[in-house]
Amino acid sequence: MTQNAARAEETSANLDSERLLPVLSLMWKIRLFEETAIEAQREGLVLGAIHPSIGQEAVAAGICPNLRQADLLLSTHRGHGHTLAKGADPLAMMMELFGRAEGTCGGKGGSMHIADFGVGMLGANGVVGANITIGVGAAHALKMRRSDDIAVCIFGDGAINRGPFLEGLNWARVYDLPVLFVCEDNGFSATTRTRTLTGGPGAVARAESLGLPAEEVDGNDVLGVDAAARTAIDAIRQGGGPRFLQCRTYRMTGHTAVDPATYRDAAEVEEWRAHCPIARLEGALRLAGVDEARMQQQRTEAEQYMQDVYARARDAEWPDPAQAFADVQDIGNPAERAY
Amino acid sequence: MTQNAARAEETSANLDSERLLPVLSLMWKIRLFEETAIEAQREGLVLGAIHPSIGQEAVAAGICPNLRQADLLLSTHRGHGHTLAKGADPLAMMMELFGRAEGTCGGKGGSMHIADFGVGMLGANGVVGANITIGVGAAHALKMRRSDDIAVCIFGDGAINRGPFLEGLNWARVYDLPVLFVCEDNGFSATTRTRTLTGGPGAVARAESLGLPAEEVDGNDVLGVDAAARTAIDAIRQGGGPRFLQCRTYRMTGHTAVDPATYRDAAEVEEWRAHCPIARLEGALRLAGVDEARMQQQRTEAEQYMQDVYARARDAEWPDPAQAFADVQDIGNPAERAY
Amino acid sequence: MANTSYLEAGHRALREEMQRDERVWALGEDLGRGGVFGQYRGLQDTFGDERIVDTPISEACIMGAAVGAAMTDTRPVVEMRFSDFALCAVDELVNQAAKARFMFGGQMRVPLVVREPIGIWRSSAAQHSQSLEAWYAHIPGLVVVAPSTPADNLGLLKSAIRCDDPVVYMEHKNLWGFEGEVPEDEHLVPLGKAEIARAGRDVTLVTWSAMRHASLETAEELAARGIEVEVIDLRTLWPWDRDTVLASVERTGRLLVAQEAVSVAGFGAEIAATVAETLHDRLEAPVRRLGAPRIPVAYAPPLEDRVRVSKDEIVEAVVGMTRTSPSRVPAGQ
Amino acid sequence: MANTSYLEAGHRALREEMQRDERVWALGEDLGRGGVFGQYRGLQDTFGDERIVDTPISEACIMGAAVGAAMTDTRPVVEMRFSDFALCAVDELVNQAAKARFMFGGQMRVPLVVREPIGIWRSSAAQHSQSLEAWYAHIPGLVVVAPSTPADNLGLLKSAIRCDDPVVYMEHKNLWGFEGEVPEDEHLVPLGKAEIARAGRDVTLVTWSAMRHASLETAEELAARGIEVEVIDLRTLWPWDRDTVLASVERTGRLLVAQEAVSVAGFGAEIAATVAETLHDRLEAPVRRLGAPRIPVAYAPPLEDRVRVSKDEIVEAVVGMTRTSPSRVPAGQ
Ligand SMILES: Cc1ncc(C[n+]2csc(CCOP(=O)(O)OP(=O)(O)O)c2C)c(N)n1
Ligand SMILES: Cc1ncc(C[n+]2csc(CCOP(=O)(O)OP(=O)(O)O)c2C)c(N)n1
Ligand SMILES: [Mg+2]
Ligand SMILES: [Mg+2]
Repeated sequence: MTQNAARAEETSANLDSERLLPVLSLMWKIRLFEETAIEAQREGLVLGAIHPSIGQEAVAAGICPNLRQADLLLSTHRGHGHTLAKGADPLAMMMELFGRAEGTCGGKGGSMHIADFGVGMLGANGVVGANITIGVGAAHALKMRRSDDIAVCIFGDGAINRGPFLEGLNWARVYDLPVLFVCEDNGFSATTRTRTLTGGPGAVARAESLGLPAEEVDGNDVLGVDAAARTAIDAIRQGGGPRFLQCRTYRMTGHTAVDPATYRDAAEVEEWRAHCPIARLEGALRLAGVDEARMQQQRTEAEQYMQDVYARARDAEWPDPAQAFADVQDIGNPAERAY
Repeated sequence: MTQNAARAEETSANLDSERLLPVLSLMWKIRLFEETAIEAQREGLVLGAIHPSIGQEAVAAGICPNLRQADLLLSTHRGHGHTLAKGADPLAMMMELFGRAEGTCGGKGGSMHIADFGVGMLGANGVVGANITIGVGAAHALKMRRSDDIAVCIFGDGAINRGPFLEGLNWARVYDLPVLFVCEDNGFSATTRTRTLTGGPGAVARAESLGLPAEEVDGNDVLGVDAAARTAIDAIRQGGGPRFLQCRTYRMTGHTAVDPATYRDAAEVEEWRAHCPIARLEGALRLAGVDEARMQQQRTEAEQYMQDVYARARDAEWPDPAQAFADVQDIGNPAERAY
Repeated sequence: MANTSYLEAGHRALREEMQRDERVWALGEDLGRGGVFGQYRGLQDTFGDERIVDTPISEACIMGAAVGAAMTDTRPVVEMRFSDFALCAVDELVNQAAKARFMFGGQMRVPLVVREPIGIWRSSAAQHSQSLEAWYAHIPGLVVVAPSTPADNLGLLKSAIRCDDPVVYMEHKNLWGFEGEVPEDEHLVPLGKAEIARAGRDVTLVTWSAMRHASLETAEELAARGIEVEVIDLRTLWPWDRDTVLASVERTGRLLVAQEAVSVAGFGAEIAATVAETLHDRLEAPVRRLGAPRIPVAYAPPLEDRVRVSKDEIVEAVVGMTRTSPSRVPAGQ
Repeated sequence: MANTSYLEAGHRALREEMQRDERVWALGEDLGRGGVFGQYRGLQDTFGDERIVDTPISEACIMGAAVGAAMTDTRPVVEMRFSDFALCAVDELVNQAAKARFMFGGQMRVPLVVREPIGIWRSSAAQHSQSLEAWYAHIPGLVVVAPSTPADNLGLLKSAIRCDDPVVYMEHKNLWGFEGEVPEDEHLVPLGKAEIARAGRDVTLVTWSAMRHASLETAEELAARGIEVEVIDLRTLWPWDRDTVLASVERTGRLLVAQEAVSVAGFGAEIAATVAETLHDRLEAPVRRLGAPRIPVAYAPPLEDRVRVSKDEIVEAVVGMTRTSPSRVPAGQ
């Protein structure tokens, strides 16, 4: 923590604002994408459950800009931010939430199954922890072909109590795989506080016990996440084997967009609101002398963009029902309507 | 380790030979039971695979004599020793290996599924690691009814790479359950060295990362195992929550009785033979002034006993084929031959 | 009688059984908050957090611990949230719970209930919509129950909790809000007994879970056209009520199965095969199954709908079967 | 042609495919030592430990890693040792491998083969003897293969490795030492094509895996009694070769299925139901299934034997079916 704090200060002294304005822009993009989606869900346009990451944007925005497009990302049910940060098209994603033909997955997956292989995003996942072993396998393949691309696997604090956490991290260590594990620790496993369900000191200790260098950072401080991620990613890319990063953060919404989250009190939520990762980055940029108008511009542009995304997604075509029978399998794919 | 060594020495100074002669006897019982079973398998009397624990007897004999009959034990595919040490009848066990009607499980289970609920032995298991969560559940039930009985769950070093290890230990910590986990570390996961498959420092570090007090002992030193087990069991019984013990040992046979174990060299095996846990206990007893004849007697009695067991098991009845249809379930139990 | 929802009926069943027998307890994720659908609302206040246990996200351990606790003289009710997540705990259910009593020669039993909500529900997509009852019907040692009404959810869940065998109890997510009359007094429904939900002379329509309702509505429509469909709600899939089904088909001469699950290797195949084996000469039309095509459940409604058995299909099938000359065109696969 | 064992044929298939395509690799426990049955003997020497990978005892991760690696342009062959242990990895196979291509809108494929040895074998008891092919046949997205001869194990495993879909490849443990003629040249057997292992006019006997052999032997015995049985070895259960089966029953008018798996909700039900649905009017006797009773597999031979379908039962069933008036007595359950 002290190490992080020091690094963060150092970073803030010589802030590279040209590199960070796009990060701010990305955070607004995530925030506004999800606010738009929540609003659209109220209107009945988003069809299934969505798990917003509002308040957690610094994790996605701190990690993914350090990745190449060819690096591979595996995410969770709460994956919009990661996916956007990896470079997926917001319009295609919104269309996916709306179940439309031109959605990222042709309307077949919805929020919990967004993937965009074109930008190295290998999928959200509806099963907690399942992305860990899949991510490990992707890293295994990268290593087999001597690529210096890496895999990143992001999961929640709840996932550290599932077996695949142990099996996957152990595997990554045994084969020295190029993979960064990120525990996006928002303190909750759905509606229950994770600490009441978790033995021992937590994710970092567990990762270390499995032989992985592990670090905890303030997950609402995008500069800190960025710095830690960069260090880790460089080391992994140079063949240093798997690493682990825990980012402590908080989700400002309920578990799903319709969860009123009555299991936590307003004071706690307000306290975290004061640590809003976007406001914090803006504060740092302000200190570094960045013009208020340029910052405002990031937000405004993102707002306009998402309005456009919303409108276009709303008007997009539904998938052809015949598509229900496509892409099941090559051998033994069922013929439409015949069963 | 130093702590153990000190404790072992201290113990050896005032060896309670009256308590330890039965332990020696138990170790011979285990050794000879398994030698008899291996021989019987060569003759075709043991029907399925058996996984001998020859060389590992100090684990069973160090732990189980510290248990009450009402304490609960969960074991593995390599469970003969544990089961005998918990008090199961060797004759019934041998009959089970021979598939006979009066076997522990009526001939339905065989070596990998021996259980004797009458003495608190809740089952070997054919699935590596599966006994961990079941043991945790047994401990959960004990705690719910405010019993001061405890559960003990023994598994191999290979099992620490399965998810249930993490899920089970975490669970035990979260609910503060009365359970002792014992990793019987013989260095092999079937025919592969476990260290090549295991990231990080190993079982103790993993257990500690999950919040369990954990200790490693020399698993071929029954005095050390006994002392460590006693301390742990007392603490657990007094409500101290789960604990973890790793016992390093070595199996003198192959993975199964028919595995020639060509994957390790003779020198290594010989080195371990010099650490034979039975010979070591005899050495300690000898130093403490126990009569050679009384020691020899333990072996001779066990030999005679197992000869008798063998003969009676060989002549025992086969199960009635109709028993194949018994004890499947109450509701919807199939009628014989009708399907 | 009181009007109660399917969800409330399950809630009442658990509450009553926990009051009756203190060995009964429930474990699963977020139960303290009421469970993911509210099925456990308020129960932790009543019974404390030792009997309504909030668990880590550890499906394998939830199920495994329930097995161990069931062997140790308690009666756990396991909540798996979605039957899809129970796929993280199959060893514990199938290799352990189902086989322990047998493998250990009858020394003990494993009286646990695992609640595995099934079915298609509002764009839940492929990992939250499966109906895998056929899997568990195939496994010796397991009882499989799939209630369709509030009264049955009350009476069957109570019976399941009292049963000494491991029971896979599959509520349908789309029925939580479904309301119906429920007896106010103690109400038990025996496991293994089907209900003839509607009598009819022309076609026996065997169904279970949510499909009961579409089947009954369709039967009414068909009655208006002069075709009397007998609708049998199996309620329990293992053991299934062969006698009731066979007696019905013996009368009607026609069997149609309507299931929400994938038809290929679904439980409907067991029923259709059994009827064809047993009553071949009585059949006035070939047996017939309706079920989902062998495709995953998609998110977008136009695609999701392709998985559903529609009332139109039921009508078409029934009408087809009651025509004098049965169709001979082989279906594609 | 060379005489080769079933095990050697599988070994050769993997070796040839690994030579042909460097993206193919295998992972599982103890593969460096040759695998639990010796199926991988020597392969690590040839291909190195990066392509024949010894894994931790982590079935969930073995399967999950294979899914991730298959999405990342490699072609993993997963060894599960016993199909029973694959129950520790069901989420990875059923929720992930089978559904990924569909859920993600066809962006990629998951070309993996999971070898899951099945079947009853020498007192292996309840946790090492299961045949769960029906489960996977029920899951959209999966291909299911169950070879019965050395030539098929060569040709089908090669095809499975070349297939872009996830394939559940179920070898039978009791067949490892089974020998037969195998072509010395490149030999591929197409997935989804049954083999008419023996032609016959009186009864169509559909079978797969080890039951093929008992079926063929029984057919010879019956031939001596003047009954000609057509034995169809399905080889692939999904997609199963409906056309071949239906064409055969169309000729014989009688269907018997012989399977080693539990009959209740086994894959035989799918075949019997399909035939009954499709060819009702052509049937000269009711369809019939033989399979294991719904009990776990016990250890002691007298009990283990009760699970096996015996040749006597096949004879009895065939003779029963070929009598003029088919039996009408309902079977118990
Ligand atoms: C195996 C499994 N169990 C349960 C669930 C239901 N579930 C969905 S999200 C969630 C909470 C996950 O918590 P965490 O991993 O911390 O991620 P977060 O939601 O906080 O981002 C749960 C329990 C699931 N999807 N998969
Ligand atoms: C889940 C599972 N995977 C694989 C196996 C096959 N298997 C049986 S014993 C064994 C080795 C277990 O090693 P360890 O846990 O160290 O126990 P040991 O045999 O050394 O006593 C393996 C891999 C199994 N029984 N269960
Ligand atoms: Mg969380
Ligand atoms: Mg070992």
